[in-house]
Amino acid sequence: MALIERHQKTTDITYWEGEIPLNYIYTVGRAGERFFREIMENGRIIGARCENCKKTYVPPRIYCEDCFARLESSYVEVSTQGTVHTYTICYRAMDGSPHEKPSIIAMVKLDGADGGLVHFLGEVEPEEVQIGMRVEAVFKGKDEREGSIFDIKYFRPIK
Amino acid sequence: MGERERKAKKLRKGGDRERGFFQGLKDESFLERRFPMTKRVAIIGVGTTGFRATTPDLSYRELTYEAATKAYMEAGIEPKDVDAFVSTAEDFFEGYSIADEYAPDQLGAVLKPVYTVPGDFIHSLASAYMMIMSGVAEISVVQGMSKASNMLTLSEMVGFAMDPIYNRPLKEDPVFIAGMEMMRYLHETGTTRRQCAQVVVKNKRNALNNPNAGHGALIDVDYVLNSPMVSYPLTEMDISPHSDGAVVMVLAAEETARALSDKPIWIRGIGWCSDTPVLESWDWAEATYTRLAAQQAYKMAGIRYPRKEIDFVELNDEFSYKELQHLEALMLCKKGEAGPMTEAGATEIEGELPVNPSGGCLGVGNLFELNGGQKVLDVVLQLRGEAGKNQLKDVTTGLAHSWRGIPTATGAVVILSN
Amino acid sequence: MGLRRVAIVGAGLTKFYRRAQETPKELAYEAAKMALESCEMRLEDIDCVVLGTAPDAFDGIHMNGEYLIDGAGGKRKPYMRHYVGGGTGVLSPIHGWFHVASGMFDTCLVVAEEKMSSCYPHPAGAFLTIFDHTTEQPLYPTLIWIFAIEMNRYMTRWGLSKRDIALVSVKNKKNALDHPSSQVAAEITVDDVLNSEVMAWPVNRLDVSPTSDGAAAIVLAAEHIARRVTEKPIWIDGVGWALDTSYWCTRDLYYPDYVEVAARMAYKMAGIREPDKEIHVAEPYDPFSYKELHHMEGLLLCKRGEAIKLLVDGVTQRDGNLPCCPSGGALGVGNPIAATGLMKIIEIFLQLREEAGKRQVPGKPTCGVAQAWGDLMQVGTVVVLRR
Amino acid sequence: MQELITKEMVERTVTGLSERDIREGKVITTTWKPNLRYAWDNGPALGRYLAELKNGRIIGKRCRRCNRILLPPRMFCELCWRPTDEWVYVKDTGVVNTFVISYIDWKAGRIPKGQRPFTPAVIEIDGASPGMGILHLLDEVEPEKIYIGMRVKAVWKPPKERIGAITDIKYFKPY
Repeated sequence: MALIERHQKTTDITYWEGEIPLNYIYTVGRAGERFFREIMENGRIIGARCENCKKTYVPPRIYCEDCFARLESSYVEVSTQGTVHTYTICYRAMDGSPHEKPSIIAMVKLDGADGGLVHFLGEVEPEEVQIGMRVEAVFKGKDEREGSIFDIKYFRPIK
Repeated sequence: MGERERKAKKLRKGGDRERGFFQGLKDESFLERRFPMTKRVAIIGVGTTGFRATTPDLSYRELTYEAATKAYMEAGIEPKDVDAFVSTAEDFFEGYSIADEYAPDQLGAVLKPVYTVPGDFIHSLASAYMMIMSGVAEISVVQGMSKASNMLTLSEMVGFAMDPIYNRPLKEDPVFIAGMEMMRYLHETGTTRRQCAQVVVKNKRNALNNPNAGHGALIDVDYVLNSPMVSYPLTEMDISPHSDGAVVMVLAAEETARALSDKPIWIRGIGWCSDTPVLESWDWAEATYTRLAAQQAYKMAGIRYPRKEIDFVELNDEFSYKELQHLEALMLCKKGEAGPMTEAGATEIEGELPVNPSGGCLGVGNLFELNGGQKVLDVVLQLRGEAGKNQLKDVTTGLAHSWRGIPTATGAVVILSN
Repeated sequence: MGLRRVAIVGAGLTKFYRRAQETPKELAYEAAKMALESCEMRLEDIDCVVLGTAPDAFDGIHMNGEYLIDGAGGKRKPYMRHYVGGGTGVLSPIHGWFHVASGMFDTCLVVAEEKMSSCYPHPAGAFLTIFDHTTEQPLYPTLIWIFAIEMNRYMTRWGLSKRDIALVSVKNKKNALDHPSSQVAAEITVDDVLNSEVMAWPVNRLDVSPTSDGAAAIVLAAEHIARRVTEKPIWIDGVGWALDTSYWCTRDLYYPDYVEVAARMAYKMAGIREPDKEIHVAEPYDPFSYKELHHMEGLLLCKRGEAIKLLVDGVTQRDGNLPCCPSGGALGVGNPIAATGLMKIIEIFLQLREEAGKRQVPGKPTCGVAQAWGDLMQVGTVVVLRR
Repeated sequence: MQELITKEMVERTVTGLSERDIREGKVITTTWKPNLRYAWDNGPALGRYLAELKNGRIIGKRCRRCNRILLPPRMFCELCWRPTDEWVYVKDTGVVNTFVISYIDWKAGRIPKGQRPFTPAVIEIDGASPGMGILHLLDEVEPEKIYIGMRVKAVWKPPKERIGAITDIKYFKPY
């Protein structure tokens, strides 16, 4: 063995506790700023269109990730309705604590876009959710919106 | 003095001038003389501490020191013979802001060329491989270490890797990403949860015969299906538990490798690739990153029919469905075939294409950035015929694959031959 | 496969700001896009991408390398990140060089990005956790302590005065006036430096480089490609890097051994025997004023303890015999850690191509060296460029 | 004169913000407080080091090959690449190798006026090999009177308050 001396008793074993104590404030960037302003002011969702690759990115970016074209002048409106591309029923929060009621998270592909949003589904029971289900965004009241992903409360099935 | 040691000593006696850094680099003919197109690189020494859920008696330094001692002993070298070192670390997994600071001491690499690759172990291996190929080093060392047990808030750390604007604010256990991916994968390929559960059963069973593995168990499919749900359709047993451990490997260029080692394991092909990290742009069913990485590795190795030419595979199975998804992405079977293949036992040790004979992440434990290290290690042991009870018969070519875990879409592949 | 000559063919740089609105991805994109445009290449011409970014603790994203993939142009490409703290920027072209020189790839996009402003209450807080968690962090050290500790040792060893060392700040901040990206360029005097507030004696406010957001990128190509892409390829002729022990208190800090080891490695590879004569322009890393002098000695550009003479005599001015930090360096242009290192590489690249505009050093330089430092006074990374 | 990267090109790339823009919400931001907590295993070397600090003693380890007494102790000598040999108690006195007078804390905030600045130093401990220093704080001395080469001695916490940490030494003072 590589060490010639080891702990011989369990009671000798110790550890040292610590943390990385930092806070963060993230700006949402040039494209993010447009995206959230559009939601806050008009309740609309925009994407960025790359004519070269025939792709519409939601959330929008200032660049096309495939061809690196600049997309800042080609933001387009996309629908607030879409399709559940995939989903899951999640039983735990990020800190590992169990949810009282499991949450439903879905990747919603918005109509007219190649991308979409990863968000909660609401007004639906877990067993009713299916891939391919049609859903629409439910926005917060205009004065409650603050420029976060939760300006969209959740997506709900289109009745 | 044994034959190998004599060779090693002779080599060392020549000193750095013989095989060290770049002499005569400006001399153009030197290029052809010293770097024929057939230059090959081999793994000539591996060392590991084994993998256990906790390692409370050793610090990260001592863990790596132990693995390094074994690797150097196997290769018949001392740290001063090594030209360059690559360590593998991610800051928040080590608990430092600049984790690479703490790499050199325990490798014997003080005041030597060392850097860190915050990627998978196979990325580091590729980096060290390129170092040898470009002539900077004749012998290089790769290190990886996991102290997963020391991270008290592991799920928050993984969650900290998500996009801070669009995904992280949901504040869900990051495993939800795997849940969503599994759902789409099952939907598109027709694979069943039962087939995924079979992966868990197989890998945990394989791990029982692997003395390095920390999470072996004998369970059945129903046990997996009935374990608590974490993120439907993913249950607790579908997720690999984590482990601690360290792996150190010694790489050498052909001539040196032959002089130092009786059983050099040759790197025939290596590839790595990243798909977009933006969840909204993922395709959710296919592991494209693995397919592209594999293509690069196959091309390099001159492999045209992977299923025929690859004898066995160690691939990333952090989640049960990932083994199936990756098996398809490696082009070892068609889309949707991996599930039925597993159910029929073709991926068992005695099957037609053994997959994860070591026990994989599900049986050995999730080692985070060291995952690839465990895979390469077990491929090397198999090819050398040192895999103990899990030894496969007549194997000559093995593939090791790794994925960087959620929420990434980055994979790496290496093909090894004896 | 074998060893091949590798050249830098294109470069891009963002403006450096204390706080940028752009996300880290957007910063990386801006630099990468400019680099590609500078050599008229498209993303599809790029075989692989190499990324340098220093602590994740600044950007505030775990596995920051993975997060940056699409912004750095790495989607569906072989993409690898490397890391040696503050030395990351100059390690970037070294790591890119492996990719191309090994014969694995023909072209490589090298991107370095840092967004420090996300970290609150102050980015310096991230440096607490670079110290040993058990034996040092409980004392709540800061990065400035360790610099001041080193500066004090350096000054005492050679009997230097703060007045002389302050000239580095004066020179670099002035040089930066001509740099398009500069964040803190200014015409200042030695007295301004000495009268600025004392942060940690012997370090004053104006001895310190600022925290910044920014990105830089270069394009590397193998010889056969480089000659087609540009008439003025700049060759990477020597690379070196070294890491010293993490027990930093056990070293005498007056001299940077790690830089010397790295420099010797790079010089040997480039066939340089007399660095002080053969190198025409240098970009030593200057996050703190004394560091430029410290590193010049480590780079063997002068004898130990004599860098100060070159500085006082004006030899390291832009029109001197050995211009050091003609860009303005970290002190003048700004210090987005990894991007600073690559900015220094870009400066040498521009100087050797004689495309540095007003910053151009006279005398048609043919050989330059860039260097960065990092970690706990541990890392030296050195690149020798020639035209 | 030719210029590859011009001011016009660079200006377009980044939008500069001030602290006020962020504080007053002129740009959209999200915030996050990560919860990053660890329990690092000490292992035999640091474990013993901390345990001895609790006893009011400093312990090092000798490497017989290079004949250094290593501080903090390690299970292996990083230069000789071999396991270290015997444990050695060293003194709690030493010499200031280099020092700082710091007016800022770890968050880069200025210390309040009138408060004594921090005076951290690298202290070469007596009994360990020359140059073998540790980082600690100095006190009970005017900052201006500290000099390189000054002899200092550890001031320990009372035994009951010690927990087995580097902070069991409150600071070093001249003696």
